[in-house]
Amino acid sequence: MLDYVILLCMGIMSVAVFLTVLRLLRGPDLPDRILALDTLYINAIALIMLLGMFLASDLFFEAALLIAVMGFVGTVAVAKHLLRGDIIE
Amino acid sequence: MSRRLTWLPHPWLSLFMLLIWLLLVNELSFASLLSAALLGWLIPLATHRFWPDPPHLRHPYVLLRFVLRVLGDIVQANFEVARLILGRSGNLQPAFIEYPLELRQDFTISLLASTISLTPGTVSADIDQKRHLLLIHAFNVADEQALIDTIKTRYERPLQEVFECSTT
Amino acid sequence: MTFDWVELVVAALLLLGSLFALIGAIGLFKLPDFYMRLHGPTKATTLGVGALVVGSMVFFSTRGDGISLHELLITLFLFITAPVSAHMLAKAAMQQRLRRSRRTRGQPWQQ
Amino acid sequence: MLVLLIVLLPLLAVFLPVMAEAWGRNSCAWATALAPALALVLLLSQASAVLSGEVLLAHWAWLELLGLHISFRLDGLGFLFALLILGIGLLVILYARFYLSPRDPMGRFFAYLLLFMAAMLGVVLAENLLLLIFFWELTSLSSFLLIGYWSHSSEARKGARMALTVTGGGGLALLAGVLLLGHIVGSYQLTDVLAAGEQIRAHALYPLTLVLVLLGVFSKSAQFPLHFWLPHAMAAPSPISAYLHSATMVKAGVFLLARFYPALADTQWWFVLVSTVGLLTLLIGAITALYKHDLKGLLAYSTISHLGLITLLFGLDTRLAVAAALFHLINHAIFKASLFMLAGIISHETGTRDIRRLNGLWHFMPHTAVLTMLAAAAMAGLPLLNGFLSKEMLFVEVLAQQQWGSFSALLPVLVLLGAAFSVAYSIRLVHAVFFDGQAVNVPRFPPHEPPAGMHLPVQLLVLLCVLVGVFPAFLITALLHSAVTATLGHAIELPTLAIWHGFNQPLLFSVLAVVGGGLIYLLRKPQFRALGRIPNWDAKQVFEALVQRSVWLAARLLLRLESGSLQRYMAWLLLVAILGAGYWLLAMPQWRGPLALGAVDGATLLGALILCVASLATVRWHHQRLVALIMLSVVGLLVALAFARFSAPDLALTQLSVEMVTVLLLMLALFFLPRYTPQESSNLRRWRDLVLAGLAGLLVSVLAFALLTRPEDSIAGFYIANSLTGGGGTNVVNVILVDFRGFDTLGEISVLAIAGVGIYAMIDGLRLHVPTTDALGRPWAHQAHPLMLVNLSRVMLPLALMISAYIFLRGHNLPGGGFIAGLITAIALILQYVSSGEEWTRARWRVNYHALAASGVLIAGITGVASWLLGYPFLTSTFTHVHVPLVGDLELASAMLFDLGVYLTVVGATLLILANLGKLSKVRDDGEGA
Amino acid sequence: MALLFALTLGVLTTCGVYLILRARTFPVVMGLTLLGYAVNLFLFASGRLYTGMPAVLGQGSEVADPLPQALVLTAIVIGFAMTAFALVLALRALGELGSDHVDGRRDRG
Amino acid sequence: MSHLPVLPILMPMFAGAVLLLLARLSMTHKRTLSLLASLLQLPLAVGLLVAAEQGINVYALGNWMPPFGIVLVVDRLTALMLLLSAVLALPVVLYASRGDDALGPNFHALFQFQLMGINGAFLTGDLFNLFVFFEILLIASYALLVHGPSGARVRAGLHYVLLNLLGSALFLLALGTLYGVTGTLNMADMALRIAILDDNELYLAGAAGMLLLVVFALKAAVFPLYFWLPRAYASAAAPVAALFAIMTKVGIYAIIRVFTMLFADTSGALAGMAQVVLWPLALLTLVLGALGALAASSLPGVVAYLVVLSVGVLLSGVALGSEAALQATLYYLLQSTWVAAGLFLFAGLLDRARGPRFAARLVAGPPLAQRMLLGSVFFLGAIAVAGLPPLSGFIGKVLLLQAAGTGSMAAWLYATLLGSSLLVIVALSRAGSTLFWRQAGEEAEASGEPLDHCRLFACLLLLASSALLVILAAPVLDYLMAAVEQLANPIGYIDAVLSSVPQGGAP
Ligand code: NA
Ligand code: NA
Repeated sequence: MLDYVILLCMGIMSVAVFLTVLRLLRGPDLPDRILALDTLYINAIALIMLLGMFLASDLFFEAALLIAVMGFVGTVAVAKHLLRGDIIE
Repeated sequence: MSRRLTWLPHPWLSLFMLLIWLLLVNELSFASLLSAALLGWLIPLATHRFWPDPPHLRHPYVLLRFVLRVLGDIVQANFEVARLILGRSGNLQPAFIEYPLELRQDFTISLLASTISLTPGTVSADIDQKRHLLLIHAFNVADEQALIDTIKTRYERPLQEVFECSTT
Repeated sequence: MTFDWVELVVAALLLLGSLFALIGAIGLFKLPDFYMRLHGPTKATTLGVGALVVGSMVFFSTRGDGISLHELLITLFLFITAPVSAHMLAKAAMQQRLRRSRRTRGQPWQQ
Repeated sequence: MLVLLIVLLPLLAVFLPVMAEAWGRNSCAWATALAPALALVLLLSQASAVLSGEVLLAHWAWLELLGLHISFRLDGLGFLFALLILGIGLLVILYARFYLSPRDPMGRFFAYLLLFMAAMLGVVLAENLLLLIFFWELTSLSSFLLIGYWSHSSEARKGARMALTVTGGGGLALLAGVLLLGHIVGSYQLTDVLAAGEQIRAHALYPLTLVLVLLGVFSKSAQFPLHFWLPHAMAAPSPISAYLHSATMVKAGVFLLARFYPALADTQWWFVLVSTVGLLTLLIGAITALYKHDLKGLLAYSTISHLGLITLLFGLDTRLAVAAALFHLINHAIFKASLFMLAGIISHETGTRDIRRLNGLWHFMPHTAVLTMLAAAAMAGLPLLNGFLSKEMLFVEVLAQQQWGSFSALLPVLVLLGAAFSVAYSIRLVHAVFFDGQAVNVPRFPPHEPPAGMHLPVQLLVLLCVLVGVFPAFLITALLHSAVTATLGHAIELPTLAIWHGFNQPLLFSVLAVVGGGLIYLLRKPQFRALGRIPNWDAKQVFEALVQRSVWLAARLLLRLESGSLQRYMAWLLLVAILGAGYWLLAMPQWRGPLALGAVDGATLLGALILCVASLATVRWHHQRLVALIMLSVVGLLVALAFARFSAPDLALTQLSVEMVTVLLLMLALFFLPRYTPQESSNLRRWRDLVLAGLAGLLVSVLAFALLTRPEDSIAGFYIANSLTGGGGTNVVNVILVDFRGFDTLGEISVLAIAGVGIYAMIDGLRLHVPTTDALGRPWAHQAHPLMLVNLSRVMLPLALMISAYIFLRGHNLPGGGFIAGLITAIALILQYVSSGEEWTRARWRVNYHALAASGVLIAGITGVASWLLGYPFLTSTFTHVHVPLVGDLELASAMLFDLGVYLTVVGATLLILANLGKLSKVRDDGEGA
Repeated sequence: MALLFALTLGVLTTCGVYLILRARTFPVVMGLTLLGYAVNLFLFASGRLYTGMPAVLGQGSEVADPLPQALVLTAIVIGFAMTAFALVLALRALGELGSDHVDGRRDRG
Repeated sequence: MSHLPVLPILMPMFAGAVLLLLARLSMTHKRTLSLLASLLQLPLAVGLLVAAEQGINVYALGNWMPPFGIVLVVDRLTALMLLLSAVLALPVVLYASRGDDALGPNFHALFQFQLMGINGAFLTGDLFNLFVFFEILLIASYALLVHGPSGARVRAGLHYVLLNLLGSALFLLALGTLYGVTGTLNMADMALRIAILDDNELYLAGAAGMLLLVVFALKAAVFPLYFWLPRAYASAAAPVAALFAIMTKVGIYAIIRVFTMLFADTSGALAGMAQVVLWPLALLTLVLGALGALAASSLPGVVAYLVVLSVGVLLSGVALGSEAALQATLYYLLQSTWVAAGLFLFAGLLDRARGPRFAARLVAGPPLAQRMLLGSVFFLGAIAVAGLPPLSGFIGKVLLLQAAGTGSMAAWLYATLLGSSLLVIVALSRAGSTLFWRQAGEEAEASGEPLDHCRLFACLLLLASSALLVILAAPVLDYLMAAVEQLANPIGYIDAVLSSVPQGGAP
């Protein structure tokens, strides 16, 4: 039963990803795209965790964790770039 | 700026790190405790220079209560925002609100701003340290003052109690 | 039949999480201005991933390999970082002087 | 041995004159003369043996495989030439001692001369044909130096280059010819080649071989149409002209005709080619000589003409003609050398070589005048002088030849014409210079007789002209006989050499030549006028123009190819790769292999779609760089997800971290770079690029498809089976990285460290314009370090370090390892740079990243070396399980230490790159630190 | 799956190559990054595709081919080093030649 | 056991790392260290050369036996190439130590890493490891190329770097395909596996082989992939350009190694696949190199094109394919590398002597203090590089022409090689007479540096190798023949590699 639920959840997440990608492509402004990218990272975490559960494998945890870290660093850096141009001052 | 070089510069941080390590290795054994203690001691020691004025945790219990309250608020408000998002967006009343800060320490202000952002419906958009103002963007707010009051009582005061000497 | 009961909880949590993630994405997709869109993902995904994390914890803890709590770290991380991301994005948006919905009261600040 | 010495002595003595120069000019000359004198003595000591027909061989095997041996032969032909080279060489040394002015560096001059002499001796004495080429090219090189001796003069430089080009080029043709000969005969030894004449002439490659050899001959001996370099070589000092351009080097060509005679001659090819070229050269040279106003120019064309004469004789292809050719060769060497020396004396004393400015020198230089008259008479072929005898022989042979069929009668007439012109220019040489008015135009007045040392060699040579002319049989027969024998390969009966053969046809021709020459000279004025109207094209200018034109054309061609456009280079590279690989792919019978395609699930399909859309979006928005960068990070994220999806968690982790660092890097760079890419490519180029890109994509698709539909049979099983037992870890990927293929990893961290160092070096001293507004022209936000970011990123540091430690420690058994851990650490630190600034971070984190990266490489390397101590190869790993009370089993693996090296390098290099790049904005445009 | 994977690689390669053929350094570097992704995925695929069987012992009976994974890991890191170098070189070119054109051509005007 | 085979890689690596670690060390100490490390390469190379006479030396890194672990293989060819790099490195470091190394930071470390990469590429018996070493030598060369400030250097460097990045991508594509088809990375093992592929897989391997060829050809600088080279080499600092003289040879080595082993006669339809393609390209390269030398406007430019020309010569030898042709190729390879390096150093010397206003451009310059000396050195180098007697270029050229036989290939080779030689003579005599015979007017003041004898010595060391190669031609050619016979018999190599046994017990 759980397998089907997980698959269903993955389906839901796929829709979420799809919408996010639409925003990413549509913009219209840079902050919109960055926000969409950030959301995509979050969605990726969700998908990875679902995949881990689907495969009953614990090996995906680190990937999820790392996506969280990297998504943050990326978003902050691009935002800083928009604000100040120079990300390391 | 205190630049003590002690054997345990940030005890709370060390404890925090210890917990994190145990979470990471996902097991509780003597070996993992030992390594957790070791890293919990080493890493704050190695990075203490990055914490020029560490926050002083005065009332851990209040903090715990605060955290639980915030978590509850997050869950509750999430549903509310979900409803708003799924509903007609034409009726929404967004607003930029200038929130007068009572907190004075950087770290605590950051915590407050985070808390505000984490609870649905509000985002800390900017901080003005000179004027002691916090710019909040609210998703849908009818009464701005009510929102300010809520934040003040539910979040700012407790944080002040935990980390800062009460200025009043 | 405790096992089934656990499965039920996990399933509910996973569905909850996924749906909130979806709602966040919907918000991102349909809300009229950037500042409002900012609320979608940063809110909904905290609970979305949060629920997934709890679901996963329950899932792995009941597999027989001992309690699994490390997923909590993901949520911890997101809780620390999401407000900063949102803050930085809001500042960037204000610096870029993005259009905002006409119904918005108050003013963004000069950067 | 002795033959070798003859060549070697001048060669070894090359440095003597340079060293002796310090002791004065006389010592220098003596030092120079020493080696040739010794060599001459050695040569003469063999005279009796050689003249009696003996062939002396000296052979040292050297490069069997190449066929190149140190192998010399001294036979009659070689003896004759060596005698000329050494004898005239010694006279030239004497002459030059007085000719060179004190300003001219004498040591260098004599050194070049000796070098040339040795090369010449090598050519005429070589038994091995490759050795001959060796020396042949050496004569070209040394003559280049000699002609260019007065390098300040443009004439000399251009003349030298032209001579080198023509003779060097001829040498290359000769080389090809000799290689073909060697191929036909199977040996480069002259003895073998000469014995294989029949075989050579019958070979299909004979015509080609002959043409190639003749090209060498004609270029060196200045035969039409390769003659033009010789007059310009007259920019050389007169002793050089006397030596190289009359007596020796130009004779190297005809020497080859003689040397190869048994191997190559006696065919229609030979006859037609050699005699025609010889005749044309004879005529053109003789006629042109008359009209040259430069004294040495006249002599140069005369030389060309006489060389043509000799060539013609070889071409006539009869034994007696060969004898005549060799005889004239000797005679010409003697009188022409003396004439060049005389020309040198005249220009030396008067300051000019222009015949039109030289008049009436008889009164000032009677001695010189007499010598000139005698030598010129020999050149004109007047009786009692050596030139007369050989010219008689020429007439005999010309009149006898029948190979030209109905045109045979024409040949004597043409030769007579040449002879008449020869007489005419000889008269002009004497009359116009020594008589014909008063010496009023000469730059140096009054001219004097030169020092006796300059006259002495001329006197000796002129004396020889007379002696040979009067007592030919006594003086020359033996020498000539042995030379002819050596040339033909067998002895022949020579006609008696005597002054008087009675009234006969040749004598008539001689008389006609003299009379005709006189007439031509008398009627010279209208000829000069007529010639003056013909545009005078100077070979040197033509040659220079030709070279310039070639240079220009080459430059244009290369500019088209090497347009300096990277886009075109890239397109070439892609095109070549696509064509090369595509060729074999198209040859494949079937792209699709036996495996099923495999089902596609929805999430993967969506992922693939987003991957495609995001990469297309990167292209679509590449003009808006930041947007493209965001799209690129989407691609990176999806690639990481793909790795995770297809069972490669290590790769997913690495990809995520590397991608983040890359994005940070791109953003750091984007600050300085323009924010938008201008629209530059034409539509055509865009289409071309699109086609190329599409083909490249197709190529990769086909390769991937072909692989994925085929079963795998790989060595992977070994790693899986041995990972735990042999490498002590359960994460096979990590065990491969740090153990099975640890050497790759060592190389890889070296790459990272080098990149860091290289980037540091590039940033060092770099000044870039720092933009003051954003892409939309708005000023930057004033707050550099937002409070929230500062405070929360500090929390991130210990957290990230914790994760880093965790990833590092578990790497051997579970996904993770030094790389990923290093990258996480680096990113956590970079976050500090981003949030709090470079200075703030540097103040708290005083680490020399160079040293950090280096120590990583060192630790990894030393870990590898440690295995030597146990007698194992580099990087042999070891691990052990230690039981610690309470803690339990602990695995200690050397691979962990290696991984630590990896970790440190990654941290060091990444920060070296990013932190330094971050610092760049601190260096303001004006060079002041902000 | 094979076809999908192959086609995706094709698109990725096409995009990367097209950008590599642009005239400015930044798009070229982005193109190289894209191409790098494609190439890494390709190298990875040379060990064939596996679902849910990471090359970690003790997790399942069968595991993916670990060797290409190790190779790709090496290739990723090397690729990063190279990209970084190219990018900084582009900056240096900007500094010394005053242009971000790949041929160092100065912008008109 | 003997660890000799790994030392040519480790020594420069450790030297480079130590130089980085002790970055604050004085320049003198750095120079000493770098010189010492380079000097040690010589006995090492000789030792390996001697060892190679005894048979093929296989060193299994990590004690993992091939085909599973990475092996270093020292056969005669490898030993020869190591000697080539060792002899090259020492004079170049010596030259650089007289001041060129101070133009930018970390020259010596980069130099040592570059040597590490070059030696590794020669030594490795593993295809992926070859990729890694290629990357090492490339990244170091990127950094060295832009060593010292110069706009031209950066421009050329950008082209060089970006092209090679694309090249690296192609290399990985080829590697992936070959691994996917054969399932192995060890070259010896791969050769065996290619021999038993079915048609489809064989052609896939053929596609990969072509990609490899393109990558190597890019490194080797073959038409139409050499276009980046002239500007890059001509603009590099003198010692860097001199070191780069060996870079194209790494590409040629790789072509020889890979295509005599993986795509040998046993590979069915793929046998000789490289030769067919290389033949016309090599001849074109040869001709264009000569034309370039004629058209170049500076001495380094001329030498750079001569490097291109030498590539054409070498690859035409490879394309001829016979043992004699390969022998000629190897001989020519030795001499052309050293002489070109010597000439690059000389160009640097001249550049300094003439001062920045004239540099080594082919224009009349100021009066030179040591005109005779410099002129003579140039003359020697020119003779050597133009293939004129009595120096080694001549022998190399004759060997190659002899190896060509008399067929139509020979006709093409004769025509192009000899025709190019003539162009080179014209080019070099032009260059020489302009540089050493012509003088700019009186106003041209000498602004150059006085001649540095140490630099001159370094330059002469390299040029002298040409004479040495003539004197020692007989033993050298014997060695080369033995090396070529080893190449022609890949089974011997394969056996040696695959039959190696672990050291000690189980590790
Ligand atoms: Na006159
Ligand atoms: Na910066």
